[in-house]
Amino acid sequence: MKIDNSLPLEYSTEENRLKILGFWIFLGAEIALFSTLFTVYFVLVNGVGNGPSPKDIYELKMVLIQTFLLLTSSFTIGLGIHAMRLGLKKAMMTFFIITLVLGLGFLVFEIEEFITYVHEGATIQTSGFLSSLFTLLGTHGLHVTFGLFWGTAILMQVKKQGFTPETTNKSFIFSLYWHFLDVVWIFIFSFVYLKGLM
Amino acid sequence: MKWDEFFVFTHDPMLFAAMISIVLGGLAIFVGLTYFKKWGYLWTEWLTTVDHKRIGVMYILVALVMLFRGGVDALLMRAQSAVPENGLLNAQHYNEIFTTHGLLMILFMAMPFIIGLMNVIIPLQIGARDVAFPRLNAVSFWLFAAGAALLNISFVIGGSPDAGWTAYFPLASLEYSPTVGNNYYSLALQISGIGTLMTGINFIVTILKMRAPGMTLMKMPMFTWSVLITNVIIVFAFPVLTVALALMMLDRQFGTQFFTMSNGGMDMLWANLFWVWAHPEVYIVILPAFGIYSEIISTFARKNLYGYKSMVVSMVAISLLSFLVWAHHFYTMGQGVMANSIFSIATMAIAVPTGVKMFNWLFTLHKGKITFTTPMLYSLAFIPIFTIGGVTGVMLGMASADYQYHNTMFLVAHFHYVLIPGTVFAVIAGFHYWYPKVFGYQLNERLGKLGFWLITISFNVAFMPLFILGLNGMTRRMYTYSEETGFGPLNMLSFVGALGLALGFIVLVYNIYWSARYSPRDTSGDPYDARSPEWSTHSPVPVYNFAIVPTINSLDAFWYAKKNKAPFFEGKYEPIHMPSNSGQPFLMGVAFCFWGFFMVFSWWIPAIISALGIFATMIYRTFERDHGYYISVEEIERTENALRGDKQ
Amino acid sequence: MKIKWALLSLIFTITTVLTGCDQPLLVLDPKGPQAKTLSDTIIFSMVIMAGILLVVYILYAYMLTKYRASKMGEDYEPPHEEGSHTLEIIWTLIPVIIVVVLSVVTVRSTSDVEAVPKGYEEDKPLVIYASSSNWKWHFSYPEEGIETVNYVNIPTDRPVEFRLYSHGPISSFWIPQLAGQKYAMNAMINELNLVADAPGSYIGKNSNFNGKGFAHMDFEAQAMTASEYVQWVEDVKETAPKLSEKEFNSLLEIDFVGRKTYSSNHLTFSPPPVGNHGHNPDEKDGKDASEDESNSHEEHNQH
Amino acid sequence: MKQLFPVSHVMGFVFSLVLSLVALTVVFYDMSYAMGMTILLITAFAQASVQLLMFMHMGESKDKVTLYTNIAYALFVGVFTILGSLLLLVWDI
Repeated sequence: MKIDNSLPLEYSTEENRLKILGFWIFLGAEIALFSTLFTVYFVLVNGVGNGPSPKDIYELKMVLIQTFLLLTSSFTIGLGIHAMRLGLKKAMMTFFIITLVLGLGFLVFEIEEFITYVHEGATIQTSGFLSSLFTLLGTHGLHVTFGLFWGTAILMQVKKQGFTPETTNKSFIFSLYWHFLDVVWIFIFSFVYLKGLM
Repeated sequence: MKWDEFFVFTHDPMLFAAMISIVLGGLAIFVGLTYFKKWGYLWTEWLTTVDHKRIGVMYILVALVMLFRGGVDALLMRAQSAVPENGLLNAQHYNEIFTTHGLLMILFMAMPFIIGLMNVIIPLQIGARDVAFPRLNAVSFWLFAAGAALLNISFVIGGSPDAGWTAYFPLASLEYSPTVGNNYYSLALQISGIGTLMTGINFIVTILKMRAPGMTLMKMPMFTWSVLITNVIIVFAFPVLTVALALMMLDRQFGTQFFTMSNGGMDMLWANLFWVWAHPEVYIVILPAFGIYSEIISTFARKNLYGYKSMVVSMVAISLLSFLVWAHHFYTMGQGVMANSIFSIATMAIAVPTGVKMFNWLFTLHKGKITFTTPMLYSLAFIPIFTIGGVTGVMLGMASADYQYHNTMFLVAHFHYVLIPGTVFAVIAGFHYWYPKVFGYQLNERLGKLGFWLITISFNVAFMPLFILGLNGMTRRMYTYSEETGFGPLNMLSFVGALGLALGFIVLVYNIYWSARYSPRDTSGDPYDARSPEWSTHSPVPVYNFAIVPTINSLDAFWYAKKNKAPFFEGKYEPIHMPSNSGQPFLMGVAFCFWGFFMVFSWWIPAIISALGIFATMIYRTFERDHGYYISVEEIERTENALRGDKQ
Repeated sequence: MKIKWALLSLIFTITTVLTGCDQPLLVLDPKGPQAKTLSDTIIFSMVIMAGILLVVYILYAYMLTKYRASKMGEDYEPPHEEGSHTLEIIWTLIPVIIVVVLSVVTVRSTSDVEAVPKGYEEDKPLVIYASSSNWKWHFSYPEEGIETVNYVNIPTDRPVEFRLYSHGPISSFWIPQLAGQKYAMNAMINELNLVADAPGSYIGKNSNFNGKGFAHMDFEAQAMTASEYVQWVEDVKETAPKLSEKEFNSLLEIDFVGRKTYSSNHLTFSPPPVGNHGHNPDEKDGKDASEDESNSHEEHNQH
Repeated sequence: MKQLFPVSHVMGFVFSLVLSLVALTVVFYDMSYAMGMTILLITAFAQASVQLLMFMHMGESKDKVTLYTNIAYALFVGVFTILGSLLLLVWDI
């Protein structure tokens, strides 16, 4: 395998470069996926039936906590990749662990939000609006959940093998995924919650 | 769920016979494999392969089987409509049959056939040793196969979907389609759709990053260009299908309110999402066909492709426009004149780049030296027939006129006039054209031409009458009609055409059998004196494709190398890195198939267990350390000498 | 040679079939201004398309006859041709012009057929609610206070405004000789304007697949002179039974039914959907509206 | 310690927090729908750009033209799907 030492380790082999490009294209597909979910939400947001409307259920405080947790986790994983490029394994792992903990925190608050909704009688079966809301948030939440498992698996490999072309490549791609989830959240935050409360 | 609902025991002798034949066929394969002790061979050489050529062959094999099944569906439909008040099929069977005909032909025949051809050819055409992600490629195939298996199981267990391949809500909702048929729809399409999305990513990266040195984008063969653009469409269109199917599943199995008739749901949203995906899907199956025709026409006219640049530009234009026209499938849904006009104009605009391509092909023939081989015949027949499909498409694109064509046989005739010459002719042409590359011998020309004439003439006999029936007010999807409508004679004519088409396909299959036994072997690797790089390597292609990666300095570089008697391959043999085989993709496909099946019946615990199986294969993959293997220089020399026919 | 024969025989079959029919094709035999507009549009587009086909076929025949390998001689080597800017611009521009022309025609004819037919704008339209359930059509005449099932009578030379909706899956309301089709859907009213020029009986049908009885879902649209129509309404009011809520609900349940006639309609107890695209602005409003037919519907359809 | 917190990353984080706060104004101040949507669109896309460019290093690889094209194509499809669906199903013109 040819290793190009002039590049960061995650870009150093041809295979790694292919994987990074491939993942970017996957993120393009993810944009299309979330755009469709947003389409569904925008079309159905007025379809409240006999259920509550957005203004009735959205709570700014919960949303702000989730937003802050996810924004910070996006920041820390960026720092993790920076540390990885400096070759600092311990720092990198610390930042990754902080990221995953923040992600877990986000999930806890999201689940709590869902439970509150359900207690208020707003379930995924209540109305077109709520079906689309839960599906949009749920798809994002599932991505975060998947990310937690994935990130843990990568951390285990970094711990065991150190920084190799493979592990750095995986970590870098994972960071792209995590940042992307933050981008999606920004749009949920703006066009679901803030627009709903406007 | 009661057992008699689970297994579809019907008193219909035809369906029962079909079921029995499926079971017997499966049993025969199983016994045969055991008897000839081929399980090991099957596992090591095929089920675990990551070789793009073999994956391509498997895609095409499945596509051919699906072509057979979809074709039988079509024959049954035409037979049922041949005479008024026919009792061959009842409404339920007819509805299931036209639904599965549509699904199978588009998603499990046309698309996999094309993906199969691109698997076999694209790496060869760009001078690469494999696709970018060989393992992912195998995963794509097995997910597709899992989806195909699931949809076909529906025929025997639980009942097939019966709400049309468009599955419009509320008809497809639990209330109006209470059988599990549409659960199969959502899950089978979902699983194979994920596989297709992965293919899309894989081929974009392959084409963008793995081209032979010197092959800039504007020096790529036209088929590669068309495949690149197709995969771009796949990557951005399939997520829409993923969402739509997920919502369908949620609505049917989890009680959500997306497409319901009360509580704020909206039935039209399904139609909207479906066509946001399904219109680009049409171009996914048409654009590679354009690429195949470009290759074949320029090969057998012995001339470079006319207007290469405008061909590329028009394909890019088509790919962008394909995302802007979906509403023309439901002009009659009651949106305003403004919305309909916008989508009308966008729709008709597609005719412009398509027309450009048409004239470019015609001018490729100009001053050429045309030989009428079987693939060339299909490509030439495509031009006049597809033009009929194209111009009727423009007619349908006019919103006002569509109020009279919508849902009629005119529409059915139109899309068959587009899809059969556009896609089916192309894959058959490509199949004949590239067959010697894969198997090392050509298909018989006489049988090929006989098949061609049968198929082309019968096609027109089968579908031309439908234009007239449509203008006479015959709607599609009617399982029966009365005598006084006067639809009888033309439907009978159409049935005769359908029989002819069936005969043509039988000749095609017989040709495969005949040629396998008697066709002379071709060792040159370049039987047509063709132009693009895939013809520069041996036939059949060695596992590493090219012993030395060629350097490309122009479009048709291989052609010019031959003409100038210059060497195409320069350099020394070097060890070649290859990916190793793996059973993980196959097992993942199996796990997906089980998961889908249990989900169809809402058996949650087995479904969760299968889902854990899927995750297990993923976890295995992330911890796996597989660096592939190297083929040594000596082995390359040995293989090359053997392929050149040198005796050792 | 074979291709030429195939093409010739093809053209021959088409012409014989097209001209051989005793009756003209339904869609091209309009009996009202809306269908006439559509028929004209279709024929206009067919002529243009035939022109395009002709150009392509002539070029195609020329290329195939002139440049066959058998005619070109052993050592003829085709030239390299990059393409020609002039030619490529020509065959881009001409289609663009054709598309522009067709676009103008489309936009104009679409707005024509969506509106009340020209010349009838001043007349008071006859409003008929056409709703589908399972595999039958209900026609409710709010002004006359009558209802029919599986047949509809309309006066000639008077604009008729069909308001379409469905009690179940999407269906498509289509009387080919009078107007183009439009979907009837559950939570939304679609409007279809038409006028019948000549008295007669026209085939009407659902053209959108909606389940196992779909093939049997047609109805008769009978156009009659104004006086005959008035007479018919009178007859119905005198002789037909009233439509009770119970009877209507049992009608909705069953799959098929023959013709029925009632001297009252279901709009009073089972109001049509209001609002747009499934989003009812206010449920209660809808109920009030249906009781007061004539003015409230006006605003519902002006969204 | 300092090398672990590069200025560009810290700036990016501060930026995204500030942009979130700006977006919040639509809830707390009374403004027209158009105004509110404009603010949300600008802040959301600005934040997304911060993530893509400063955190995800979109411009660093040799394939950056491909990456930009990819994102542009995805946005093209996404935006037109949303607008087209709204045009057909909600706005009703």
